[in-house]
Amino acid sequence: GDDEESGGDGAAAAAAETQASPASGTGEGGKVKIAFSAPGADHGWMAAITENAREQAEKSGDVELIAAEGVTDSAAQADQIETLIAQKPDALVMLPNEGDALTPVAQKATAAGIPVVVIDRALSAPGASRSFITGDNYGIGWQAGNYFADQLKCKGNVVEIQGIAGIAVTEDRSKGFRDALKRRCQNGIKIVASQPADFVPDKGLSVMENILQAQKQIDAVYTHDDDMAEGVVSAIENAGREDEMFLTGAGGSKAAMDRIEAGGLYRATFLYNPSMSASAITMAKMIVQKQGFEELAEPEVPSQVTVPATTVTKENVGDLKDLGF
Amino acid sequence: MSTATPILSVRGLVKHYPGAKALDGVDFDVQAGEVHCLLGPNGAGKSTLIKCVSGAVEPTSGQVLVDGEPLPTGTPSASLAHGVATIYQELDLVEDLRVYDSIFLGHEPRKLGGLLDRAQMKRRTRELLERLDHANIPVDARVGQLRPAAQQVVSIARALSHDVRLLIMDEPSAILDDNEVETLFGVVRRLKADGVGVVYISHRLDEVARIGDRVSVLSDGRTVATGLPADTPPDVLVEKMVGRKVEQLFPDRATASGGGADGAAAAPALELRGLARAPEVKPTSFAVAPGEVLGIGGLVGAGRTELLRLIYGLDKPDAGEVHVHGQRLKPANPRAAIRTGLGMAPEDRKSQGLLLDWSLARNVTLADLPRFAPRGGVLSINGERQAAAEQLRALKTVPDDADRIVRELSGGNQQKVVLARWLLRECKVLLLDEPTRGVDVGAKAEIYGVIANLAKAGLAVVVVSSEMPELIGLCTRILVMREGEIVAEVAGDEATELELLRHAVAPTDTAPVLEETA
Amino acid sequence: MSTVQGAAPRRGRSLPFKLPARSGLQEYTLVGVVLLLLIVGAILEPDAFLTSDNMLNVLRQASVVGVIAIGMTFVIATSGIDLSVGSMAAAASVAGGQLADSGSLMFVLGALGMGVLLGGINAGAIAYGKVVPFIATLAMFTMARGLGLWMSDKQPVSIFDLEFVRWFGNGEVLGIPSAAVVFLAVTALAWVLLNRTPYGRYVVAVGGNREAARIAGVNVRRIVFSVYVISGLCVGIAAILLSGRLASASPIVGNLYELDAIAAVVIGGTALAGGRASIVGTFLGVITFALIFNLLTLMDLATEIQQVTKGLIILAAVLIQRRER
Amino acid sequence: MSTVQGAAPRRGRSLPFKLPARSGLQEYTLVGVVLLLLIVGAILEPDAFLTSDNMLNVLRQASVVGVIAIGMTFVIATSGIDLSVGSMAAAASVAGGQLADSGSLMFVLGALGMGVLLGGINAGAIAYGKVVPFIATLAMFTMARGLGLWMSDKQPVSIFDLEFVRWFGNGEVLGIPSAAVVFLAVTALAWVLLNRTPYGRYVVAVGGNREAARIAGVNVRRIVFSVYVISGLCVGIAAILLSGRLASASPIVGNLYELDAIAAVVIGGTALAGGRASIVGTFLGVITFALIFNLLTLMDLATEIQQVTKGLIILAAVLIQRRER
Ligand SMILES: Nc1ncnc2c1ncn2[C@@H]1O[C@H](COP(=O)(O)OP(=O)(O)OP(=O)(O)O)[C@@H](O)[C@H]1O
Ligand SMILES: Nc1ncnc2c1ncn2[C@@H]1O[C@H](COP(=O)(O)OP(=O)(O)OP(=O)(O)O)[C@@H](O)[C@H]1O
Ligand SMILES: [Mg+2]
Ligand SMILES: [Mg+2]
Repeated sequence: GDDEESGGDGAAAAAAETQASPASGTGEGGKVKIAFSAPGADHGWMAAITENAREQAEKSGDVELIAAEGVTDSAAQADQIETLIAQKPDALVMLPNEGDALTPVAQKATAAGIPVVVIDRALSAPGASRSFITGDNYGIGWQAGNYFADQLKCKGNVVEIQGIAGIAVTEDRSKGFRDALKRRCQNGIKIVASQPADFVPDKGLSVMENILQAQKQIDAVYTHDDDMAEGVVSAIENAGREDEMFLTGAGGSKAAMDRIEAGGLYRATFLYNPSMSASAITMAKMIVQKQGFEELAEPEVPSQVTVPATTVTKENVGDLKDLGF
Repeated sequence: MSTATPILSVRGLVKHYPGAKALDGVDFDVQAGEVHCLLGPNGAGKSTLIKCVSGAVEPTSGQVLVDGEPLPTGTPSASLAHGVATIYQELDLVEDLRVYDSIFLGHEPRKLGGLLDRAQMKRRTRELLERLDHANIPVDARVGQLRPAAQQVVSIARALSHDVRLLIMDEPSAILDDNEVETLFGVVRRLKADGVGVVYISHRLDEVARIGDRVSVLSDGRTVATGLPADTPPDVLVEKMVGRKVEQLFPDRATASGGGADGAAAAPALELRGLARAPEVKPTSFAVAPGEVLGIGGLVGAGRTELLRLIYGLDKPDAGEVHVHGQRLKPANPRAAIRTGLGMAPEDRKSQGLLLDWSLARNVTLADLPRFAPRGGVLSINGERQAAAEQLRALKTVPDDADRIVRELSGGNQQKVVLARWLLRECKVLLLDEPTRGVDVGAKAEIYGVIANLAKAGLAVVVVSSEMPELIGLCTRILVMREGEIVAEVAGDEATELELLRHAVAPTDTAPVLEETA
Repeated sequence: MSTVQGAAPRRGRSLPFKLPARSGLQEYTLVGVVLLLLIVGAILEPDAFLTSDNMLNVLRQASVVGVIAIGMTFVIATSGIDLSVGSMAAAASVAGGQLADSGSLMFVLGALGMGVLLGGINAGAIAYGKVVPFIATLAMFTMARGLGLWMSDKQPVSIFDLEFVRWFGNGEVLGIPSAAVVFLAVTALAWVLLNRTPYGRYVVAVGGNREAARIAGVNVRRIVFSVYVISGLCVGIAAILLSGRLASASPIVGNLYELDAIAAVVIGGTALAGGRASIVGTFLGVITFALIFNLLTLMDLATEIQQVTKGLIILAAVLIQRRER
Repeated sequence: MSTVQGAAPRRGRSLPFKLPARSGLQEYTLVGVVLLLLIVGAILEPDAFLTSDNMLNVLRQASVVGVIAIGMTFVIATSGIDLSVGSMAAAASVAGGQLADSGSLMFVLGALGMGVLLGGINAGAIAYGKVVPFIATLAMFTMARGLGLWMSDKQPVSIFDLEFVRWFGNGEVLGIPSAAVVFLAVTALAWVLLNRTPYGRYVVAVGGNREAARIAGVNVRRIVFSVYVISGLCVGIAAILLSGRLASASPIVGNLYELDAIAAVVIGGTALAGGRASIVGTFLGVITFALIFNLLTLMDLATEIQQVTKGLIILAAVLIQRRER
């Protein structure tokens, strides 16, 4: 389930299941020792995730962050996290390369009495983590679908440029989009081409170049990622067909927001905000310190927080720009 | 003996290669207990013939019978199973394997569990090397580290490691010196006595009389003569081989243009001053005058190849200098050597001389490319081809089509390609390491002629050879090397094989060797 | 000698130019493969594939990996290999991006400079450090990637207003995409260098038989050194083309370029063992892969089907031109 | 005979012992490299690195790529190469996952079966189709990936309740991680096979000099065929270990495994040109890379710094064991 309340970390849907977190001994100087693991920052969004986590740790003063990054492979990340656990942190914050694949290590940590806060990608076993903060991939697709339905008045040819085939992010963003289009317009809008470009701009470029050859009339392009969209945009502009269609991204990078503000081809993007890693650090810290959010009734940190996939357009880009990464 | 069914009989054997008729209907018999010598000019088809017998190549048509029963063609394992063991002309060893592995490759003795019986492999390897008087070759050295000569011994041992009924030897003596050849012959005689049939290919006619029982001559893929007695006079054999008389094998002896056999008199073209590299070469000094042909003799491993490598700058000398026409060479820098007018035909044509997959033309011109790229550094391909073809024709290479791939040439003809490269590049000093290895009599005469002409034209030529007659016939002066040092200098016109041999082997060794050779 | 008289003409007639003929065969069969692809494509995608527009598009797409593959041909001819081309391309384009403010010229110099520099490091490690090419360039594979991310601070730099650089992306010369023109020019130059100059001959000689080349007076070290610099230079050029087409300098481009390039070189008949090299073959190899990719996208097959089909096509292609070892 | 006595010392001395010095040295210097890494690590990370816990951890982490690298050693010994190991691993684990409902045994059989099958296809294409290994396995590289995605319908399968399979991930034998035990066992077996059986000799002989092997009566084709099957089998085993670690069968695992494996083999002293193979070297190579990775993780460096450092360490490592080509 995804809710539309705007706003940051606080707003949350707290599911019932919560578990007592045995606050283990805190790190040196009474600091909370938090281990952090995310896949290699070889990509704008992922880079921001790590950055934000580090910054938040800095800001909060009483957090000692031991971070591990730089892997692009589930097994490697599992190895990393094991290495981290060996250093006996008070809490573990992780963005799993794959939810299922990283579940065992998460369980290992939990079993070792280390509360685990998971970012972005759900684990496959209940109770493997203490808390889960995520953006809303399905929501992105869903928002996009609705946006396209409105803009295109439910008819026209749409191209979808996907991320890496086979990972949950891609599948959800794709499914949400199709579901929304179906519900809003039945078959009014045709998805004439749907190809993966692995979240990288050069692949986005070549893939779009080819699609432009195949499709003589394209009304809109839905891309799964802002970085990748850069390449898609170039393909369209190089072909001089920017007036024929509009394009949307996902994530909410600065570059994308600038383009949206400037207006033209790049019409919208849907937040999938890397700020969630900062929130995750805070949540982990509070869990260790046995605190809860004041404004909320519950004395504890919720076990699930979903950051909404806010639609960013020319209208509201002004207010959201500082969220850009 | 001739009545018994022959161990090997070849019937109407034909082998066509794309663009080449290697064999054109060959008949050939080998009896048990005889050594059958197979002669023929380069490219006659000798190697191809024996490869067809050994299963290495699939004949186009024809039959190979062993003990009267037809042999499945093109399957080496089958031939080996029938007791046909072969020593190939081109070394056929895996350089990365150790000696004992190479010898038993394909028929390893096993312990239960199918594991290698390495103890037995090593033991039997030692025995085999013992038999060949080479107990000194370490059984667990990698073949690639052994010198060509030692490698040759290993392939011989390998052939003997099978229980052999028919032993085929393709120019085994090419890399060996008289000493080793004599040892080899000893082994062959013993096998003969045990009723083994032997096919012996060589370009050294003197060996026919020494080891052979009967002789067959192959030319241009056909048997021109078969079953001749071993005592057929050499010049008759030569005539059958090359289709003409070779009146004079050696040209008139070159003389240092400085006058007299004494090179030092003239300003030397090449001069060594205490050149040394332990342990192969002890400090060595000598001078070669323009127009002189200096021979360097000695036993295999005496250090001759190493000496040439040092002069040419392929290895770094410990001490000493090389001067060419008074100009000192940068040590250990072949390019400098070439620039100052040195040229070298290395001993091991396959690993050091040739790019086997290149055309003849490219191989010949490699050392002298800039000449063909005058304006704007763009190569004139045709210029290259013509220049190369010229040299190849001068050496009577078969084929002399400059666009053929070197790999497809016969052994001797490949040797000629190496020489052609340095003939093409006019140099002042030519270093030739075993220049006539595997070359037929006719072509030898050609090469000797060429060398003499070069000398006449004022070049200084240094010839390393294990063939004493060659040195004696060709050279103005002959230096003899032993264990890395020059132990004697003999004027070419006074030298005798016996004398050279006496210098070549350590004094203590003299007696037994003379017994052997006498 | 009768042998000669008898033989020479016969052989002369039956096989002129043995070596050219052989590696030629390679090239011809590849031409066959290309034609076959064109025919199949024309049947499967009648209106989109065999249009001059799309063909020029393919040529443009081929250009980036194409230029890299040309450089790779020299490396492989010496029996070397360069795994770092992909990450070097990213680093080079980022290096250019850093100088973007100072205009197109500086961008070009920056990209080329970085390419040559990194190539030079490979060259030094291999020619003088005696490190096996695979390992040396593998090290550069990760180093260059890190360098790119570090210089760019993980952010793509827009070079939208570098007209000259972008010209490589959207410009044309007599109707031919400028990127393609560059590719063709580089190919032609490389052909002359490899087949018509002593240098080229030495390159192949070093790959064919190092010791023999040395004895023939070739400066083996310098040759080995030079080919990795050439590869770096080509990467620099490719980086310019890529950035021009993307209108941005991004640190995350260039994934798997090494595989694409090597594959094109090998399928083109250059032996990985060295000693045989064909520029024309490489060119055709690049085109082959570009056509396969283009066709598969035009057909808009699902990723997994696409990947399987691609594999099958590659196999079919080489089986058509059966190669000994 | 006295001539020999006279000659004996001469010939004996004059043998230039380059080769064994080299390949032997190889292994020893690698031991040196490993020790050096241990020392450096112990200094940089006093309390986390040189603990028995962490060392076992490293061993476990090494096991997956390790087993693959062992198989790769056989392939490379024949002067071949197998680029498809990574995607084959994914396909194999997915294949097992499909049979997960029928229990651990079926999973194991499925994974091994798929590994052998795909390896067999490589083998057939190379040994009988005469396709160059690079291209054949490149085709499989993409085919196997597609196959994995297709079979899994792009969804990872959780194999949480396959106790036996998961044992490979979290089990122990006398305190040693079960995955590591498998790795060690495979290594030992491979060592015997390569160094103590005729088969092993044939493998090396085929790589060293195909023609020589053939005329010695070795069935070259069958040998070439066999090594790719062995590689496939090892991939199958690795896939089981991997799935056990991750408690799931995912179609997107195994990225860049081919590079890791080949690198380990090459740094271990097996020549890409074939003819020389060292299982011990490969083992040490795998450990070397695992240590580097582990150390970098412990040091908590940013991705880009990590990548640069990794490259530098690799270079340093091989420079320590300078290889003549
Ligand atoms: N693979 C091949 N392809 C084409 N032609 C070949 C091939 N191998 C040999 N030939 C040709 O077959 C002929 C016979 O070659 P072969 O090696 O049998 O001669 P040979 O009698 O052994 O000469 P030599 O005394 O120099 O060894 C030669 O003309 C050679 O060019
Ligand atoms: N190509 C080479 N590379 C390295 N060392 C060599 C080479 N050739 C010869 N040597 C070494 O030099 C030593 C002296 O042997 P060398 O070959 O020079 O004597 P030789 O009289 O030329 O014998 P041969 O006739 O077998 O060449 C040899 O034992 C060998 O170890
Ligand atoms: Mg021969
Ligand atoms: Mg010699």
